[in-house]
Amino acid sequence: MSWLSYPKALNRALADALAEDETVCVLGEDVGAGMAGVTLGLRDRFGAGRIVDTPLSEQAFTSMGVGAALAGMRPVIELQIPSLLFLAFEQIANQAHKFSLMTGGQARVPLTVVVPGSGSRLGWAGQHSDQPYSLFAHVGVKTVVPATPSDAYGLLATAIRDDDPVLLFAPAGALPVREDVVAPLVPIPLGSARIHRPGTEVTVLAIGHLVHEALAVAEELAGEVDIEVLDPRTLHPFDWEALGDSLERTGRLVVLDDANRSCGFAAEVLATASEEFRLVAPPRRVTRPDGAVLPFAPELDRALQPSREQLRTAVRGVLKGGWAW
Amino acid sequence: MSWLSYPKALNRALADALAEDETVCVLGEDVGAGMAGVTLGLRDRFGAGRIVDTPLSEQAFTSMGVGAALAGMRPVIELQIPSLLFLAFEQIANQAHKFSLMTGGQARVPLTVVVPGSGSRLGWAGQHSDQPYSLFAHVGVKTVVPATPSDAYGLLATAIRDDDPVLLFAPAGALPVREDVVAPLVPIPLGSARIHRPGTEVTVLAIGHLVHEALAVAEELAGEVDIEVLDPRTLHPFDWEALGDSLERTGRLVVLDDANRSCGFAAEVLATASEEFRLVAPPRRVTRPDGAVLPFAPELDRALQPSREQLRTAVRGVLKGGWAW
Amino acid sequence: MTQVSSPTLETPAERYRMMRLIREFETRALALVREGLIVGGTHPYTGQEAVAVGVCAALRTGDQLTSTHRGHGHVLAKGADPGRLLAELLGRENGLNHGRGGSMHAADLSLGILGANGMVGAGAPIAVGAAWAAGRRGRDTVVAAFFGDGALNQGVLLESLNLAAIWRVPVVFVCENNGYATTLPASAGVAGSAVGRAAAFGIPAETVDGMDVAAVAAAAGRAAARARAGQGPSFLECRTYRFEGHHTVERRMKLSYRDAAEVAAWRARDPLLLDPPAEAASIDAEVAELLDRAEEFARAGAVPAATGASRYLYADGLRARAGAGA
Amino acid sequence: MTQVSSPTLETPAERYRMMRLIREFETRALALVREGLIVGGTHPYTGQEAVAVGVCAALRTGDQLTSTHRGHGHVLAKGADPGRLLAELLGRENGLNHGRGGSMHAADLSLGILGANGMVGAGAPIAVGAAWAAGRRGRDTVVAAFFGDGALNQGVLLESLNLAAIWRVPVVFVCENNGYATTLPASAGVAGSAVGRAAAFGIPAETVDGMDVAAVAAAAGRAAARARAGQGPSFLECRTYRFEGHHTVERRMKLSYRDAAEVAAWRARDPLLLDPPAEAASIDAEVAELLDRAEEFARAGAVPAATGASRYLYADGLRARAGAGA
Ligand SMILES: Cc1ncc(C[n+]2csc(CCOP(=O)(O)OP(=O)(O)O)c2C)c(N)n1
Ligand SMILES: Cc1ncc(C[n+]2csc(CCOP(=O)(O)OP(=O)(O)O)c2C)c(N)n1
Ligand SMILES: [Mg+2]
Ligand SMILES: [Mg+2]
Repeated sequence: MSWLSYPKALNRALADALAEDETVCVLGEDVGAGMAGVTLGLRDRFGAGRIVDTPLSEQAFTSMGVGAALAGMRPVIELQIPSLLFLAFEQIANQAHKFSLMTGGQARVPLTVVVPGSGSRLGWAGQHSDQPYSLFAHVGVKTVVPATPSDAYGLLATAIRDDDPVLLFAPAGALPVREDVVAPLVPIPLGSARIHRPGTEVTVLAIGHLVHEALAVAEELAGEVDIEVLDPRTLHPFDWEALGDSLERTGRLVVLDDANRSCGFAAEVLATASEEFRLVAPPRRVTRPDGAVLPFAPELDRALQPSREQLRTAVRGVLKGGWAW
Repeated sequence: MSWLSYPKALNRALADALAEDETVCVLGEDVGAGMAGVTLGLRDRFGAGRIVDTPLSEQAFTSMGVGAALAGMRPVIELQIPSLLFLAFEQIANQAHKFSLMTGGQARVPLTVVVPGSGSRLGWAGQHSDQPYSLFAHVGVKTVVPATPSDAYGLLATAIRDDDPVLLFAPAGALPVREDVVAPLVPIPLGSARIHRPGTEVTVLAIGHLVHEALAVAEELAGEVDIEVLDPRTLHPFDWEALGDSLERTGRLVVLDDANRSCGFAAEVLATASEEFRLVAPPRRVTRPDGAVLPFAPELDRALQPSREQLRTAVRGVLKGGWAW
Repeated sequence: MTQVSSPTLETPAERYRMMRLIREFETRALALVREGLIVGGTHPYTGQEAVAVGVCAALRTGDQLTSTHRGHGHVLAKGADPGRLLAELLGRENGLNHGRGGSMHAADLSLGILGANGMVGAGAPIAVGAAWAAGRRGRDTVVAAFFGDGALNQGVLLESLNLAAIWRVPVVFVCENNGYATTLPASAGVAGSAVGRAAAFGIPAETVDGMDVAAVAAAAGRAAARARAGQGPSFLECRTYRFEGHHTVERRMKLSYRDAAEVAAWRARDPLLLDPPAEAASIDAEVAELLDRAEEFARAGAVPAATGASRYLYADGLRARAGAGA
Repeated sequence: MTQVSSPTLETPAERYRMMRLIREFETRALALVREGLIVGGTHPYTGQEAVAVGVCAALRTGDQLTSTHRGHGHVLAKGADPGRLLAELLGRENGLNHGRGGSMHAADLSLGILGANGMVGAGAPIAVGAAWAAGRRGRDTVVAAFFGDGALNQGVLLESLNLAAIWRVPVVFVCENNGYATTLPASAGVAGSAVGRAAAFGIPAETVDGMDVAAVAAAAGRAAARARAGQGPSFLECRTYRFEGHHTVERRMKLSYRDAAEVAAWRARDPLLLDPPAEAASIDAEVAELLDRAEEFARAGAVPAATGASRYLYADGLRARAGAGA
């Protein structure tokens, strides 16, 4: 194979699922035209009956997805921007997520929601730059944040086949990533982490596009410290075993997470690690600030996103640190 | 003064604010009749122009509150059940919360949202039993969870006077609490914790109605361990100083939190404590399970809520524990 | 999902019987609330029976419905077993949802009952989705979406009307206008009219006497026929009344939003008294006996074991982390 | 909030001038996008000028409006300083929002401009709330809520129509029907009609030629008068067209949702060509000069210091915890 872009990987996963299973369909705004890249060319191939352009009615068409799922389909919903999840929050968190338990196992809701560009896109400002995956991990919706094209393919493929609602965040920062794909693209199970770079001294757990930042810093500091870069790939269910194993080796933890700090996913990782795993020094996290709203001006927008400089400082901090008491 | 119930305390805070400031008004479903208790009698006293019964349009009337706030009022929105927050999530997280920053400080949004009964009410089942305060702490909305009638009065009084949106959760489990109020009821600043019971060996940080559970367990175990019960009262902003001081004394932490586990508020407390404070043993938290949906049957509903038994186990666990490495 | 047969509700006697069944069911449920056995109370359907029965008379096996917080009538009229519904209200393993849903989430997917719903208006887009899926798959399924007058002001419901209209989805929207959303009179909450709202989306809409089961059945029959003929959605406003309070808890509150004369006037139009069949007395007796057995079945149900509290959380069996360590 | 005077837009020349100002502003903004100085691009208002200007002609100082993602026209027509708006698009401290909002959140509260908004339909309930508040406080303020045809399908917008109607709130709902929501034709998205939808809520509604500023101003004048007379909301559907793509990024994409003939037909109805005043040439020159100065002002603005990235997050100055320790 050859160079695969991230949006193309999602596109291919969708196309393969549509080709394979006629109960798969796509609903969303401008999916016919493929504005977000993810559905490009699919209407021509599969028809407007399966690649459905919706009016701007996020609540209703998301719940339509639930109804269609109850009726035996596997709908994929595209929500153009992350804040559309706020509009459809009730439909995802309170309907889709809860149907299985509330019906005592009668209902399954194989609904996939794809956000093709979460987090900052410079210049999109306060309402279009959130990274809200932690909200859904809290609610308990299966939540996936692929960092690479092949993971994007594999996780979307699995998400569509999963019998529960799954939310896939494609971080805007990861969309430019291209990968020289040699092995065939295959489904990747939810809840399985990936070690991008083995290391012995510090575990850096990074989410989504920040995996690539972590790798860059790890290379940069290679002479100074041996960093393991761990990508959980799915936030819920989370691969706690992989984290535990990594910390068995390193004993030191830094989490790099583009979400707001308070109650963000990094908090969960630190909490569980401090409860359950071997830590020889206080862990650290690099996140957005509490309650962050990204300002428009690019300089300010960037200033609120986790940076390599902050990661370097955190890594050096955990290296020096130890339980002082 | 005399015995004050929790709903009556909220009712009094509202009445005092309405009497004092003519820009205060209340919008919500059945607030005229005072179905939830919080607004009982207010329409008779202040008129239907200020205590406004709304149609079932949570999105629109919440955002109306934003508009009215921009126009100089201090609206209080009552949302009957916690899941109505999911419907109005966009309006709270993406509009109300962001207006100040996005307008470069031109706009202030003094909006208060009150949920008069969050968490389990036995028999209300999956869609009416959530405890979603962590979501809003993550977003960065000022979030208040009073445990006692006088705190309910004082925090609601402050919330209404605050120039930012504030969300007040009255946990259903705290509504039956009555208090023999001797001192006059006064506003309580946001971001100030309260030590309900000083102690020297373990800090139990408990939220909302669980403060009372923590106090009961602390008394019960008094011969065995000296527990400090700390109530943060506001989750955002959080009184980190009070937590740090408490851990200086005890070095051991258990958090008792009715939210879902992953990315819940307890995770934030453990994360920050492990990063920044003195801990002589791994901390613990007692929460709902990951992704919890409360089943209808009372026995199952109770089984998913944090219990005294779990708290006792956790306290004994942190007492025994120590950093093993 | 194997489809279980829906009841036939073709004759006046069959309809009367189903209305009586719902009435009796609600009466017993009320007693069980008072007894403390139905925890959390219920939203009684008493008074509105003709709507559920008239609409379900137009539905066939394989058709589906979405219901509301006030759902017992819809669930029974589509054929759910009264014993299993009652067991559900008692939170028992032998309940429709194994005690996981209770009154507000009662469902029987094998009968096409996609669930009562705790959120006002939330069932409508689910109905649209199910009907759209059936249409796409070439089935002539009809889906009925029940909701109250209060739901007319929910954004998601209005969005759903639009989607159903543009895509000609085989849905029958059934607005049970009982005059109030809890304490708010429909006249104070709904600008314009229910049918005017639907008509604005190009949906054929009519108002029907919701106390008259034959009138409801006729209108629902026309709507269902349109849906099966590929002519898309229809909208029925059924004018009705709830004889009880909004929720059983209301019995313990002093509320004055409806006056006694109004309640009496509507009670005089009780759907069960409008046109009872000759054999009413024997039907009543048969229903009473059936509900005796149902109640026995429900009371005998096992309380679910606490260890299964998170069972069914994920359809694929994923087990969530517990809320506390060992 | 001290109120700054709104511009007068009474004479044809004043209206032409404002339309030219908006057109010129958008032309320069486009150039600045290409130059890479406006990061994130914009949603050009080009073609729709008559709507903003016609509606704002009916507004007075003290009146307010809520705008959309395509907001430059509304913001300018209500009197915002072009230099400060342009500076905002460049992300400068001297921008309307100190560079914190950009195109999609441009606001000037001193002029009653409650903000462009990134979420379709989200401005409408804010407008209703502001108008309701003004009404309660005995002011005869009118609030205009601008939105596109796409917003007609947003639940919150439909909910807002209902609230405005039942409470007779002094709002003018202005639907700018430019035929498309991004790539979706209004005909494929909107069942029924825009005005039919408003009328269903009992709101007086009319369709007006959105390329004719005089027609828009007349209709908006009637609507504002009704609002000031306590007669509640009105609804205008302004038929218009955007001459550019949905967003500047569209220039780099191959999209085929509109055909060239359609674009040409609408361009022929350019509001600036419809009925230009005799002094058009001198107005054009004056506007060009004004925008030269505006651009100078904007380009000279300081880039905000990164240390102030979280400034204004809370109105009371609460400082949020940083995203990384020291
Ligand atoms: C979206 C939403 N808002 C509010 C509530 C609380 N609530 C439950 S039932 C109800 C009234 C519903 O009125 P209506 O739709 O007319 O149905 P009815 O109760 O009359 O059958 C309210 C306010 C809710 N469950 N969901
Ligand atoms: C609620 C919501 N859904 C989707 C989007 C993404 N989006 C931005 S503008 C737009 C199209 C809006 O169409 P319309 O309302 O007709 O306004 P126009 O762009 O034509 O001016 C879309 C889909 C959004 N910002 N908000
Ligand atoms: Mg009703
Ligand atoms: Mg448009």
